[in-house]
Amino acid sequence: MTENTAQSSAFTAKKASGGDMAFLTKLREFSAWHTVAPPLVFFAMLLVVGVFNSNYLGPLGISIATASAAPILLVALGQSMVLNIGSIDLSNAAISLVGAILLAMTIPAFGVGAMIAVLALLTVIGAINGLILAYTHVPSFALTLGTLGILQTTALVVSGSETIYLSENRELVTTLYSAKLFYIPLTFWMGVVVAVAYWVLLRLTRVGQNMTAVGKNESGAILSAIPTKWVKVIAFAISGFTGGLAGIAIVAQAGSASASGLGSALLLPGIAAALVGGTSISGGLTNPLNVVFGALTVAFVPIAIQAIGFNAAAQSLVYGIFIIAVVTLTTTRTRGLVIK
Amino acid sequence: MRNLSIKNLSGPTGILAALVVLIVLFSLLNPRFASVENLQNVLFQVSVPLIIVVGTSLVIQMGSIDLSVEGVMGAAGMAWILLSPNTRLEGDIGVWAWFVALGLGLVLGLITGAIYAKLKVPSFVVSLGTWYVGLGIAILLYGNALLPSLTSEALARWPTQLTLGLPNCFWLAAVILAAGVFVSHYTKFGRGLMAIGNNEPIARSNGMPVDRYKIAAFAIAGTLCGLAGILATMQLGSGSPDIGFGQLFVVIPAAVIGGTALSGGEGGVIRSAIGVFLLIILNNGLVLAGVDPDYQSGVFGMILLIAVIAVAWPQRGRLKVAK
Amino acid sequence: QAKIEHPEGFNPDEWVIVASVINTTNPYMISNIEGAEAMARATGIDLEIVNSNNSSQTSISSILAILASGKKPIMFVNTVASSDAPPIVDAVKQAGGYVTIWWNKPDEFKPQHIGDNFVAFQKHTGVDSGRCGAQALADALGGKGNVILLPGVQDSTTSKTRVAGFKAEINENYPEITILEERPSNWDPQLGARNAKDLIVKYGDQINGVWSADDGMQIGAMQSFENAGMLDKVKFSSDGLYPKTLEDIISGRGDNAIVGETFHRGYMASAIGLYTAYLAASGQIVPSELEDNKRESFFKLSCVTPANYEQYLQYDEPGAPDAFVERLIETGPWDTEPVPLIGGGVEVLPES
Amino acid sequence: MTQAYPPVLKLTRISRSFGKVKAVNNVSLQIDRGEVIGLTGENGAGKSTLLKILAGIERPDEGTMEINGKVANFRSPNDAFKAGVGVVHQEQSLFTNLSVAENIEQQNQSRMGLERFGFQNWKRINADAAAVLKKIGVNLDPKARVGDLSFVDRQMVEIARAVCVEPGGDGTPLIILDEPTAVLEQAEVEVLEREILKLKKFASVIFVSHRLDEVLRICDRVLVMRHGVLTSDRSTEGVTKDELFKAMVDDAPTVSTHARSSRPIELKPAIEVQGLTMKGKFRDISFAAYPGRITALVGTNGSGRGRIMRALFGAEEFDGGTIEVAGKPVHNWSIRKAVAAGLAYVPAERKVEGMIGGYSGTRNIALVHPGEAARGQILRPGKMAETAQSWFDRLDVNPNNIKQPLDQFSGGNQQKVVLAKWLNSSDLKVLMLDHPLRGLDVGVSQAVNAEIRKACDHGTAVILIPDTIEEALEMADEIIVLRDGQLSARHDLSVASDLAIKEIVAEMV
Ligand SMILES: Nc1ncnc2c1ncn2[C@@H]1O[C@H](COP(=O)(O)OP(=O)(O)OP(=O)(O)O)[C@@H](O)[C@H]1O
Ligand SMILES: Nc1ncnc2c1ncn2[C@@H]1O[C@H](COP(=O)(O)OP(=O)(O)OP(=O)(O)O)[C@@H](O)[C@H]1O
Ligand SMILES: [Mg+2]
Ligand SMILES: [Mg+2]
Repeated sequence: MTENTAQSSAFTAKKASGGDMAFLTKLREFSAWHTVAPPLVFFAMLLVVGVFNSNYLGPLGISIATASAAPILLVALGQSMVLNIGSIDLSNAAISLVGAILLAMTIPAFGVGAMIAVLALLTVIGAINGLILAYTHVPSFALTLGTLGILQTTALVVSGSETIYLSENRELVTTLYSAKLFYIPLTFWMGVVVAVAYWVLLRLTRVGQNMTAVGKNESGAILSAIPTKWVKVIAFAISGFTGGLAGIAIVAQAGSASASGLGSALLLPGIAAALVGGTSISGGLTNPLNVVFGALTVAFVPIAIQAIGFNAAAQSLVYGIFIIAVVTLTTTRTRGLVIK
Repeated sequence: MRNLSIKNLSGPTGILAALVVLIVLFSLLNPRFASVENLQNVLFQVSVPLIIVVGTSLVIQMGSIDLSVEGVMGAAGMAWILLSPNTRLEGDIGVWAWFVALGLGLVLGLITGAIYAKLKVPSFVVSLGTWYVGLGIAILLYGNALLPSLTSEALARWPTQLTLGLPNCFWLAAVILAAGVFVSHYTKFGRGLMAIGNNEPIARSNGMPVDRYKIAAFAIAGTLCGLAGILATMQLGSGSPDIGFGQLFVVIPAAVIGGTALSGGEGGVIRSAIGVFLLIILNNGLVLAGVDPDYQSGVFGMILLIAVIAVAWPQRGRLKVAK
Repeated sequence: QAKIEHPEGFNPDEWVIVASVINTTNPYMISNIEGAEAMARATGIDLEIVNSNNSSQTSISSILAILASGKKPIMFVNTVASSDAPPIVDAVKQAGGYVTIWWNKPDEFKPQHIGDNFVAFQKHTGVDSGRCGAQALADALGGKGNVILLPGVQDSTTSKTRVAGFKAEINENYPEITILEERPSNWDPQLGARNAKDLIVKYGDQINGVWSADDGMQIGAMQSFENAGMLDKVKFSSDGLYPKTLEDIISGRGDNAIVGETFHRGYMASAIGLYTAYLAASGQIVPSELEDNKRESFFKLSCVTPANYEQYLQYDEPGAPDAFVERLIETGPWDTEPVPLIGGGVEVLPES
Repeated sequence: MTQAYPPVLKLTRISRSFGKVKAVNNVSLQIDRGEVIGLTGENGAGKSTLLKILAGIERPDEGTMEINGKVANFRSPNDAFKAGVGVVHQEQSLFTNLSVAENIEQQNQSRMGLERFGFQNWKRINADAAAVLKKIGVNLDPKARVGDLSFVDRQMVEIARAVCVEPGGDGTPLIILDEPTAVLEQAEVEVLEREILKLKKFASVIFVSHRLDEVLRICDRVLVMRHGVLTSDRSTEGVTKDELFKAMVDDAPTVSTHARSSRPIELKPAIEVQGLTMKGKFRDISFAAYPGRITALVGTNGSGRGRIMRALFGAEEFDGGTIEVAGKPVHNWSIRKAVAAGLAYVPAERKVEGMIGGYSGTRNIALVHPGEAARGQILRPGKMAETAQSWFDRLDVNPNNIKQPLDQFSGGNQQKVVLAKWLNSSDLKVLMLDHPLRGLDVGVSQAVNAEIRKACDHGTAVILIPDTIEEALEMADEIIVLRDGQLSARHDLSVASDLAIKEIVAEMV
């Protein structure tokens, strides 16, 4: 999806210096900006809210922000791994919801074993997405839209349209949410660990290197004998796996799960978080560590709105404006990258 | 570069074939599917997404995406009904309601386009933002007074009334569709969008007013969403901020299935339109076939998968790039 | 204009009244808000409205945001989904507040188990609502005919109980009424309209009656039947008696198409919920000492027909919410007409 | 040259820098009516940048520019176009999803008088395009989709587009061709040369090329740039290649003549094909490539060389025939198997297929054969940098910055890195190169050729698709000639003493 030839860099470089808005040109020239922007923007928001309500500057603010961010973060991490290879996974939020339901059903009986089994299953589901993409060349958007539908049904049918409530082994998962380390719930730490892991994967392993290569220039990758099919399968498997972790975070928070309950609206926030975290929607560019702050920002927007005390009816409007403002500040504007 | 270029993944032939297969299938499952009422019913249902998809595909052809559909529809629809004869009994300004509502759509589109083109923010997120902005406007307009519904029979009936056997709302959609085809094939602007989608840097280096084209495309999309919002409100007979609910996940898939590659530069209005028909008929057929509601979205997904795979299969190749 | 005398040692400034609604445009939600406003006026305590925007996550996050303000919440929550209840209750408990949940919670998640901070779970029983609709519709059809059903969101308890009630009533008392098909329409008027249209095509004039799980979807459905020119041949019944529905009943739209409704008001729900929570917060009741059906409570809803709707008009007069709160304060949360407590526990679905 | 007219182009003290790089440094020159000017210089000398300034793509930092006597400061490519400057860019700049006609008429629809409403008059567009194509003697269907054309046809479309310019008044068009011949084959180059001489009649031409004899053959005057500076500007009469070399590079390259490997043919072939066939592209191709020998595939474009090579590399399915690597026949052949078996392929379309532009040199080199730089899956950044650095030094890649994204390098240096990527393999059996010197200057070409030979001497079999037959003669031990998909002749140069170019051309067409 990206045209990033030397030539294009020449042209857009000119564009930059011929720039539209002075300060944005500055941003663009300060190429490191997109790596520092996500954290900066998040803490700026925190500060602003803190002005209205000092409690947010303390541990409380952090713990609330992180608590609500955890599921979004995990979904976003999976999504950014897929975006990084130049595809998109519309089904990963649905995967996490199915995951949450399965977990809620199986944990009472099998405890930790259930978690492992479910994670494995969801990883396979993700991998299947990848396989179909790799071997049929269906555009991932259409493909995962199809799987999305199937998973929605799965969620309904598996849960028997009921809300599955964890009675046995409840604390086994809920502690992940209630137990805090430095005021931050374990579910969020889980996300942080995963982010670090994926960072390492992308920067320090061949698979990771190949993934980014595919995202930057698939033709080049193919002719460099990169196993592009595997790369795709793995990326989507990762998306499925991370979706499963998101499922755990959901169950941990709700102590129950249902097809239209918590986690049923994670798709768009997830993608938004990935983008706010500096991931390029055209592929070949992501930094899992920044996605952490992307997720925090996206999750914090509604909190901020509530905390600043906007009228309930005005909240959607403000939310929209926030999102645009935030992304305007955080988008990657690397030289030669065509913004789509 | 031959087999390396991202080929339009589904020729209109492929998608048309898929459509025909569906129609035959559903007709077998339930004879009423092929009835005249159902034809009118389907045309009634496609008209709103058809109008939207014209704008959507213009935007996607240049490699961008517009998620703001539902929000813009809500805002425009709400503005329109509140300014038309409705049960809240105040604020009827007659035909001006149309101008205001469409203007609202236009402005929202302009905003999206301007932020995208000038501030270089990915259209995906900008339009996600304007989605909520539009929704917010709708909610504020709605306030907490009682639900406004059309009092003018003429307006409420217009969409369903038949002209030459087809419902008016479809004729409206057809006109928009024709205009869309014209724009994208017979205007410098339309071709420009294709060029931008194919290779933006070159478009710039050829001195094409890329930013202006981008903004214009989003403005058109916004206006059309506005129109769709009005039409949907008419069809429902009463206003709701969520009037556009679910439309986004009809029009974008429709465009994609129709072969308008999200990477831009491929596909076209007609193909997307076929995509719309495919999706709407799919849903309509599933209901008529009496598929268990629990399984509806699943069956939907399955058929969608099979359709796109069938269409993409022939284009497989070693050096094929699949995003 | 009611005014509450706070008991000794209760300082209103330490508290905040919170009403969490699913959105701000559905007439029922708007009514929820009105009830909360009335309560706030009566108690002189600040009010915070939480707009969940139909998203569980937003709902929970926003509630957390309010808890961060430092004040202790007296809270009414109309949950987006059952699974929201536990995290919300936990948060309120930690903040030392008191919450009443309305409509949705997991059955196994009981106030009795959680403690005093989860004051009560309250609802109008869906089964009764379904039965009301069934009776009205079936009687209007003279006990014979074919009906279609438009349930709400598939996995919502509210919708499922209402559907179960409807079916049970039909099975038990109206052998000659056939249910042709049910098409869940997600509480969405347009989806209601679309499904209705498809079913019209499918069954044509076989359809004699339409039941919807709430008025929103019925509004959509009626539009489709009107467009198909069948509005005066088909009867409708549903739940909620929205203002729009009331108009249609009064105007006798489509040859008195609407034959049955249920009456209950959002402001009554929020007022009862908040008042119960307030009583707990101000120490006037100790939840753990209440009998179970006051912790998991069913409140009455009334069957409305074109014959008797007038008697409910009073509750939509301007100022009705304040009037209701006034009586609520006199008679207590469990004995206020027209929505007194009628039972409790977990709603059991009748066999059908 | 009559001086009645103002000069077509007059540059005074033009400069343009990118960051530290002074791409164009204080250049002054003048071009008169009907002149054909050759412009040459090393990769990165600043030629393209200078031309981009003329074309209104880049803006000069300093200096003034006059076109047909009018001072010109172009704000956009359109201004340049309207002033009568038509450009064929070095990198192809066509819209692959649009028709030939659309691409040609892309910029100059002003001529259609419908501009104001922006309507497309397809009849008119196609007619005009057809006329232009005819004018430059190319026969292509104006309605054809550019994406479906071969590289060369696309080049022709570029030229057609450039020729469309119509300067106002009695002004003369200035046609700029940035390395147009780089992608062309012998035959097409001749077509193009004739074409340029036709242009002379109504336009002035700037013609960039690294092939000096070409320049000397068709140009009236030749300019040489070095490090952004104009180092020589003289009439082509009586200039020798060596003089130009001197102006180009600080020290004239030592033209090394390659001692043909005298290894016996009995040696086991590294790769051998029998009756290889791909319907409609090539058929019944049989030949073998031996360790330490260079086999050149020559033929006109579309002769199938590229595809044969792609088939050998597993990049395209073939319908019939067998491939044997190291004596063993291969089954369901694929790129990955090929690479595992020690094959390497340097594609003709460097930017799209040869490299990951967004990646640094370090990563590009570690992509296929990381060797030391990876333990199993785990990459070792230290080693990666080391490896990259050693290659950058060995091939002296410029700028010598292993961290810089590859697409910011000039073509020649990119090609060096692409080579390094493959050469980094511990045992390279077969090295296949499709037009490896495309767009490279003399110096870099020497360097690349040297590397190819070095690989050869280490016992790698090389299969080469050269740009020119000279190249083939210079490099190859054996030349295999293809004519429309069939093997038409083969010459073992270690036997055949002196082979005439004419002969081979005859066998090609
Ligand atoms: N957009 C740009 N940004 C930064 N540096 C650039 C840019 N364009 C060109 N350069 C640098 O300017 C110098 C001249 O580049 P240019 O492309 O003009 O050389 P050239 O003579 O055309 O080389 P070649 O023969 O390979 O085409 C090179 O060092 C190049 O790296
Ligand atoms: N599959 C392909 N994808 C992209 N480019 C290709 C492909 N096959 C050939 N080309 C390029 O297209 C041009 C013409 O290709 P074609 O196969 O018709 O002739 P060729 O003789 O195989 O190529 P060449 O000119 O290298 O001999 C050549 O530049 C070739 O490199
Ligand atoms: Mg150049
Ligand atoms: Mg070639």
